[in-house]
Amino acid sequence: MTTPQVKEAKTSQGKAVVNDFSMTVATMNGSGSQTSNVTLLRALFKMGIPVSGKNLFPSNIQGLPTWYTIRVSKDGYLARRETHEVVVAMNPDTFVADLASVAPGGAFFYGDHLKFEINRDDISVHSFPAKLLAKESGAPANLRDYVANMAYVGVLAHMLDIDMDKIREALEYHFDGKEKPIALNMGVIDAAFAWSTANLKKTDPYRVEPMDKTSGFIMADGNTAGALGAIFGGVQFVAWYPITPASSFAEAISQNISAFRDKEGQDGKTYAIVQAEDELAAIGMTVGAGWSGLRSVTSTSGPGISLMTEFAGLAYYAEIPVVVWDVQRVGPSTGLPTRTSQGDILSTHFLGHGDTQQILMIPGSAQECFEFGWRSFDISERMQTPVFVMSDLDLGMNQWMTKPFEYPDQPMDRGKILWEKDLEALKEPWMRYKDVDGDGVPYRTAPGNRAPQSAWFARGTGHDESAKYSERADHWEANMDRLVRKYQTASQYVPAPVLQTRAGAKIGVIAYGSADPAILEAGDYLAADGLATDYLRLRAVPFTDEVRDFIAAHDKTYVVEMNRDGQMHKLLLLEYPEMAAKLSSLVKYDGLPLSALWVKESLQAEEQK
Amino acid sequence: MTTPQVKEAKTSQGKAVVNDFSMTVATMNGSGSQTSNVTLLRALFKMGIPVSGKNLFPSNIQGLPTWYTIRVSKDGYLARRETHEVVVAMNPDTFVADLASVAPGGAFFYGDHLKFEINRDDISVHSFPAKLLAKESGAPANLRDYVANMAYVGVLAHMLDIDMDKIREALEYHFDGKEKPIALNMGVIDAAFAWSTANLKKTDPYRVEPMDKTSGFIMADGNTAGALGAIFGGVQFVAWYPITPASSFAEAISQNISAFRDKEGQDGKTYAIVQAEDELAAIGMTVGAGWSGLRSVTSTSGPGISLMTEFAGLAYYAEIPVVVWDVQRVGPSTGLPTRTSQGDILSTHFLGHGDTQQILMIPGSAQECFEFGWRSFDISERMQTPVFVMSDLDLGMNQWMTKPFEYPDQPMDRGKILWEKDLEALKEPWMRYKDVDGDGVPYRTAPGNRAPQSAWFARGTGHDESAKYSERADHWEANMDRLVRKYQTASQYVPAPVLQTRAGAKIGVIAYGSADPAILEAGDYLAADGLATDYLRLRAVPFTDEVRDFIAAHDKTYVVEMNRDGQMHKLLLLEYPEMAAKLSSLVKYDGLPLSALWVKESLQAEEQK
Amino acid sequence: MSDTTETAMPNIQLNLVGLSKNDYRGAQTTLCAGCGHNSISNQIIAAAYELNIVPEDVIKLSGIGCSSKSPAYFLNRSFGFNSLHGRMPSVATGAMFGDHTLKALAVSGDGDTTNIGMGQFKHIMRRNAPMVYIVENNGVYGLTKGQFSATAEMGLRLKYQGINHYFPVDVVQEAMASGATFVARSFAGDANQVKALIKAGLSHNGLAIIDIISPCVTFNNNDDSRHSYGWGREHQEPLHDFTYVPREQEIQLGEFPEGTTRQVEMHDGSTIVLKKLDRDYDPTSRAAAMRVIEESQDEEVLLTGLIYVDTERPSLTDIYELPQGRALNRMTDTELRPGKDMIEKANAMMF
Amino acid sequence: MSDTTETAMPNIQLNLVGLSKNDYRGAQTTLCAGCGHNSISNQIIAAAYELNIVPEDVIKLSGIGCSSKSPAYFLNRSFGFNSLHGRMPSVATGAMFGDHTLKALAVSGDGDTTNIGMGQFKHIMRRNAPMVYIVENNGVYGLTKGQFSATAEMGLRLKYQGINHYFPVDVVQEAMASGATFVARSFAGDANQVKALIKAGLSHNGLAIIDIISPCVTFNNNDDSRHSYGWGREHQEPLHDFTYVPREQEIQLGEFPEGTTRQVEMHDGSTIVLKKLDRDYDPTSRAAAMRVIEESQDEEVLLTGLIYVDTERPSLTDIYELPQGRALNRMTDTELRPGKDMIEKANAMMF
Ligand SMILES: Cc1ncc(C[n+]2csc(CCOP(=O)(O)OP(=O)(O)O)c2C)c(N)n1
Ligand SMILES: Cc1ncc(C[n+]2csc(CCOP(=O)(O)OP(=O)(O)O)c2C)c(N)n1
Ligand code: SF4
Ligand code: SF4
Ligand SMILES: [Mg+2]
Ligand SMILES: [Mg+2]
Repeated sequence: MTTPQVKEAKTSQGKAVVNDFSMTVATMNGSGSQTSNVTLLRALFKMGIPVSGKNLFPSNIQGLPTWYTIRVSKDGYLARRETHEVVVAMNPDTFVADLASVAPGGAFFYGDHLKFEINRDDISVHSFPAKLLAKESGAPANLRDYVANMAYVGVLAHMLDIDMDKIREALEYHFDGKEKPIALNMGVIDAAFAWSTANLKKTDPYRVEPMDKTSGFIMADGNTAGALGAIFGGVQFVAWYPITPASSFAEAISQNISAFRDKEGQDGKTYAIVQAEDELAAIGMTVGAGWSGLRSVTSTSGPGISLMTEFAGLAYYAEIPVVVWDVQRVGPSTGLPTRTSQGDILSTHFLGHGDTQQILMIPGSAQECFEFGWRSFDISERMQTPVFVMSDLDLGMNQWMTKPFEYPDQPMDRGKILWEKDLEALKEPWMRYKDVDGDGVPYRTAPGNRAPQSAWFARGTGHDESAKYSERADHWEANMDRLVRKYQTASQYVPAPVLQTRAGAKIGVIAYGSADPAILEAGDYLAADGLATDYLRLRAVPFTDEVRDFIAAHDKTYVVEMNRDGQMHKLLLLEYPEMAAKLSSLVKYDGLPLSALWVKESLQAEEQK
Repeated sequence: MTTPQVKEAKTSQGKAVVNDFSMTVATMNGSGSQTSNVTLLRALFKMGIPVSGKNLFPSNIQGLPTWYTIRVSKDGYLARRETHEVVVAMNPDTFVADLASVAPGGAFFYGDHLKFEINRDDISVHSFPAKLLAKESGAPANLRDYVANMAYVGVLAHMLDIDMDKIREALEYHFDGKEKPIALNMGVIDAAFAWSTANLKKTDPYRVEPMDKTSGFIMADGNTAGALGAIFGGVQFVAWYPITPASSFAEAISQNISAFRDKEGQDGKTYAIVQAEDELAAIGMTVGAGWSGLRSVTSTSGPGISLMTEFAGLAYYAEIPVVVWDVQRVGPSTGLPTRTSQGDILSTHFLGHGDTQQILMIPGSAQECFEFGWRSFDISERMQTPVFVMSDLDLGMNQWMTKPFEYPDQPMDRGKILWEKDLEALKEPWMRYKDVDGDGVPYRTAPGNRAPQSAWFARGTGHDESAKYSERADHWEANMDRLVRKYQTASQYVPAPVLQTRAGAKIGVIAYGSADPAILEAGDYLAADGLATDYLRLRAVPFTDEVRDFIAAHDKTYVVEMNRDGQMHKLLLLEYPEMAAKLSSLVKYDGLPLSALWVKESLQAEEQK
Repeated sequence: MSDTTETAMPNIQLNLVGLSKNDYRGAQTTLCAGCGHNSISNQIIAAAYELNIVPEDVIKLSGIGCSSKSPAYFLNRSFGFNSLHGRMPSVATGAMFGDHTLKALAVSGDGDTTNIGMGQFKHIMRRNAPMVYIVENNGVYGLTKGQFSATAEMGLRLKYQGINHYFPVDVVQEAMASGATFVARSFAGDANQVKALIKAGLSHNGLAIIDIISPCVTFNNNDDSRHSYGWGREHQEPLHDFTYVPREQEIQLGEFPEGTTRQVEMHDGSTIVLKKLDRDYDPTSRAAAMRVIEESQDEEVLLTGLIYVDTERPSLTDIYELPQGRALNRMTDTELRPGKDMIEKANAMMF
Repeated sequence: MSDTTETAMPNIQLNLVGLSKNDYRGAQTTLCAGCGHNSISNQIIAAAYELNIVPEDVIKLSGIGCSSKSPAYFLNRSFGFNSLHGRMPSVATGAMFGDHTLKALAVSGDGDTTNIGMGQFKHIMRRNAPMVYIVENNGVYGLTKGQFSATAEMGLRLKYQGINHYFPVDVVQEAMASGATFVARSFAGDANQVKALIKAGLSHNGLAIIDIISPCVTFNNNDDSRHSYGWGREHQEPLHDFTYVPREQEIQLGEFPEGTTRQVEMHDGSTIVLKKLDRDYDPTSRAAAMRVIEESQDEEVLLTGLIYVDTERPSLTDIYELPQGRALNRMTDTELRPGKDMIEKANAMMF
């Protein structure tokens, strides 16, 4: 190989594509590549370039193909793209497909231990001696396999112009300042950078440049964000059972709560976290804690939601506040445990036999995960009912560029709970299930209250206003009617949708959750193509008036979502049957995050029908 | 007391109301009154008079108020009526309310051990010495309390003109011809009849007369009927967990299957029935058995349905035939365990996280319970998916006059199952999840099949057409699309609705299940009041074309059902959003069977809006 | 049973916290006359009254079943939760964190605990949640009309149910296997022992399993059934005479002569005095407990008494290092929500 | 482990049913290199091959977890069902009725079995369902990345999980309490014993629990952890030397000299020969089994071998009086549907 003036060669290309491409690293899981990938991601973010990182991983622990995609977007588009301009191949099992996946004109890098034929000439192809570099960097033999992946960080840093200082910063963050691992990894990166400088010639146009588009942003995954939000929400009790992709929500609470909540001189903890034996027990514990006056939350995914059905009905009917954090993955059944979905909307809203209407909150960004982390407690305690926060794998586990978390703008709302002095102040005798305020929400007391007559007996069976057992038809009906009123009241408390409007738009788009970036991006493309759309991002069920107005105001509204049956579309139909003709469903349910291209093309195709 | 010519006194009244009233007996549960009540019911039925019997019982075992209502209707109306013309009070705890409940002009009977003030003079009131009669009949001391209730049978027999031979026949049936208990009970009845003849004077107009309106009918409860249907359907495996009001379904299979299925010289049983440790295990066993090629069924009620959610999703997705018999009771939660409801429609149709659409079959009579008992296996095996039979407490546990059970008019449909010789005959290699016929339904094999390559690995995770594990997006989507096709195919197999039309009707009524008698009766009243209605009784979800046509053909269609949220109305809205404006929801959810009066008045009230 | 007459007495007796026995009662029972569960409710009432417990200091929990209905029939002034079938342990586990200074008293049935509830039953014992867990054990499902439960003996024949073919669950053996720290068995027909064990259980800091054979007179009370009054009376074999001595009351030495008794000091300072009967049984030995349980199965006796106790192991709420004597559910917003400055820290954690 | 080399041999060895070992393999494992579960899969393959089982005569079942994935990696020619987390026992129970002439072989994990699956695990043992039930026990949830399972020892500390505070579940003790009729423990590091026990289990007519300590090399393999290779190798204490003698093969008397062995005859005519080690252990005695289990807990040893066997109790499918050698799922319509005349009888039952 020659040693050309690489720097010049790269930058002198006229058609440079700066800060606008996707790169994918193909590795095996359990091979330590995650450190390399997030290091790249962080370094780019710290260079001020909008980025998003998405991990496509298999449902096992070690040895199967995994892809990590980083989208670099000067325009701040963060959705998944369907093309990859830069691809790094480290896994023999997928080499052929990875090579094929590079967009024409793109760049392909691979570890030189992979011996495959290169059958493309429309892209730049480079191999690099990953294992050798790991060895030469002086890493101890037993760690070499792990740090070998750092080689591509160094190579890419050189070939894409990633700032090495930022890479170091990223490693420092990752290893919490511990110099040993930082040096170990940085050693390989430096070696690779040097090797690349010496050996590789840039022939593709993709590169990065510092900009200032990430200041005022942080990068976070939704699960950690939600966990921190819960901590700021004063969470007191967590019961959970491990399940992908929800585990990291509860684990992030465990790992971080002490730092935020344990204060000097405090006489004990203000919280308890229990790993339950299964989801039935997790929700049962959460319900018990909610009944006893604690802010309590459990986290799970679809299979766990299914197992929580009976308790969800009990909590709805006995009016116990609990928060359930559902990080959705692909179902039905065990499905695709490591793929993303919005498939639990319908079943969760109707969760429980008999007539139930559960409240859903749907965050659309990591920042909102934080916000809903605390706000879900307020709503749940205010309404005395379960609140299901519907996150998903993409939002929960991937790295999102997001606005910084904001300190709660409202004091904690503990709802209508009465302690001794409150009861004393009452004029009328307190009755657990009486609709004193006409909003359907009764007053409650909690164990430990020593006031006479403060105790009540919670049950899932028919009861009168005093919570006494009753099989009377009129008691039952009156109580069920009150629950409807309560649900109506809830629409005043749940977060209103977020609106994005364009002048003259006659077409509306409704979407929610992690679909957000793809919709935003697609909206720009559609507008560029001459089709102005307005966009309403739902953030809760029940719907608020804005939703009705939005649908009414548009000739046609597309409900875009990631499930097969158009589940939110269905709920909208049920709420607004009179506007049924205006509502159209667009669905994608292959387990991958939505892409703007798909949204744009599907919508255009529908419009052309 | 005088001994007037009672017989004459009664029949000589000009305004006699013959075979058209309701009578209610108020007792305590666990007091043995059920024998008395069904004896009355049977005797009336054997006199040729259309009757229905409904038991309103509490959720405990002994000592709480229980009411048994027999409706006697020369017109063959079998719904619950809201008035009771003849009331028998045997329970001090409800005496006052029972007395108040008698329709003006009606008759009130009570055991003379109840000492209460009689504050009404608009009805006939009679006391009778129940305990004394039991004693004088010669019943042994330890049984006297039980047989005391027979006293009202004798009194009513006399006062209402019930045929004493038919009463004896009824007892003979009840005690399976065992002379001792028959004599014991008949002794009290005879004594009471004689005492009544000697002491009571008929002053109310209500009485019965033989007619011939019950020939060609039987009386049956839906649970027993369904159980027998399952036996005729060749049921091979039952797993169940006790729950009111479903227990008697599985128990009736247990108690009767041997008589129908064990044949002389047979080398073993053709079935197995397992009482599982809970509903999760019950459905799990049923799924295991369904997978292994057996016709398998489990029975439960709402709480059990909730617990079956995860398995319902697995069976839907792995395509395992199982039948779940849901005898609905009032929910949400434990609710009113001994009251009837149609409240599980929505949650069962969507049962399972992710995108699921479950098939529901909804019987509307005991005869249909029998039919769906066998037909549900045919559909479930044909479609390779769970089938939920949505019965309810009223239909399942009460006595219904119904057409006799009919022998299955079709041979058993085992669906697309391949054994060794079938596989041999195939031209293409068999693949478990391949849509060979374009109807969405693949071919399956069952354990024990020794043909090479017949084995497959069932799983709830993503799989390709060969049932091999796959996380590929295209595999997942293709499979989910096939499941939609399969669901569409199901509408060709599920029972079509039943139609009742009236000339010139512009208003339609859609109802289902145990609402049937009230709708039929209300239709007559409405017609008499000048409002002709057509009536479509749904028998399944997915809907068949008849449903669309029906809604389309009427100006307005009322969906009448027994739940709060108008659950079937919602499913119809989702299926026919373009006709949303034509659909109206009428709901009652107080746990009592529908009455024709309520249906008529609610519908009229809506029409007048 | 004798309780009912007591209320009729003109002079109402008040206990040390100034309450009469009436203050410990609940609603009128709706269970069958003669049901073992009613006797147990009466002993719960008596035990709480005699222990001078303030009812508001107790939470009562249950699942679903006749047995699980009974919390409505005692301690009206206590908060209660009649939860889901088989799921009381999880609800109880969460509930006890609300105010861990309260005592938790749970009642369940054999079906509720050993059939549908087996998993939660086993796991709450592993966690040593501080709670008295009474299993009202009748071998059948009373409320659904007499089907076999998992504690029904093999070979039991019931009129409508046929024969039970499955190996029975032995509640105390399960408790031992799962590390319960207080394991006792009793018989509803032995009111005194039931009461003494409940008192001891309420003094225990950890999970106290009390398996009480409580006949279902309606569905499983034939003399040859292991859960009948008849069989219980015939086959009961107490491990010891059991006396509960409250903290306040000093033990009279003469009362329990040297060598014939063992004493176990409970967490709250009370003492259990076990008077030897046939043998000298040491309830702090796991091995001894396992042995007598196994023997009682072989010999088909109804072994009753305190089978095992471990007063050392920390309870669930101990492990969680909750504030001393302060309830979580009384924490102020300021204690629960990190200060405004902390939001910086949260954001800094991200990148 | 040595299996992999065997396939490379030029002369493929066929067993008595004419199959090579390859016919017993499954798909390529996706578990971690070194995972104990892989060794067990290999021994299942070897046992089935050596027992001359036709793979089509086996159904294989599992729940969810790394362990529960493993049925995909053996016996490709057998029907299999990878069911739901913790619910394998119920699926297996139903499945074995389809064709009760088949052998059922189930694999589960400690989380699958003793956490979420505790209830079903206990109840399938009570029913004595004829099945080999292997628990691949590593003390953690492998597939969800290393959280504690219920078999983790108290005090175990893991990097991201902190300390386990709960009383551990002992699988074999649970099996004894629930009346399992074949109870064994082994260690994935002891391939021979694992294989011999699987063979014996497959010869048993009833539920055979085989608890195999199967290290998770990724999340719980520190030498001081009870589920590590290191600890297992250090602390394994076999109850006996275990030899499985198939029916076809006569026992050579000289091979097992009088007095030093015990023999247990299995349902299918095979024999298990137990050679005494330190003690003369009688695996047909419940009391002995309970004792050694309790002792092994106290002494912190990994007791392995056949702990208990009862060859007499009828299995679940025996109880149900199914046809001899004929499968329910092969019944004809005529056998299943009552004749036309029977409809009269049904109607006559009504009134
Ligand atoms: C999920 C669910 N399944 C079934 C039932 C019906 N059910 C109510 S009580 C009961 C059994 C109770 O038995 P046990 O716990 O022994 O109490 P007992 O009535 O004998 O005191 C059952 C099965 C229910 N309420 N919930
Ligand atoms: C209902 C449900 N909850 C949670 C999960 C997530 N999950 C998958 S495997 C597993 C634990 C498996 O542990 P174990 O049985 O010990 O198997 P191992 O991986 O250790 O072999 C869990 C919690 C799930 N699949 N389903
Ligand atoms: S049915 Fe049995 S358990 Fe229930 S209340 Fe009656 S006697 Fe007690
Ligand atoms: S994570 Fe543990 S249990 Fe799972 S495959 Fe790897 S070593 Fe085995
Ligand atoms: Mg019971
Ligand atoms: Mg494990």
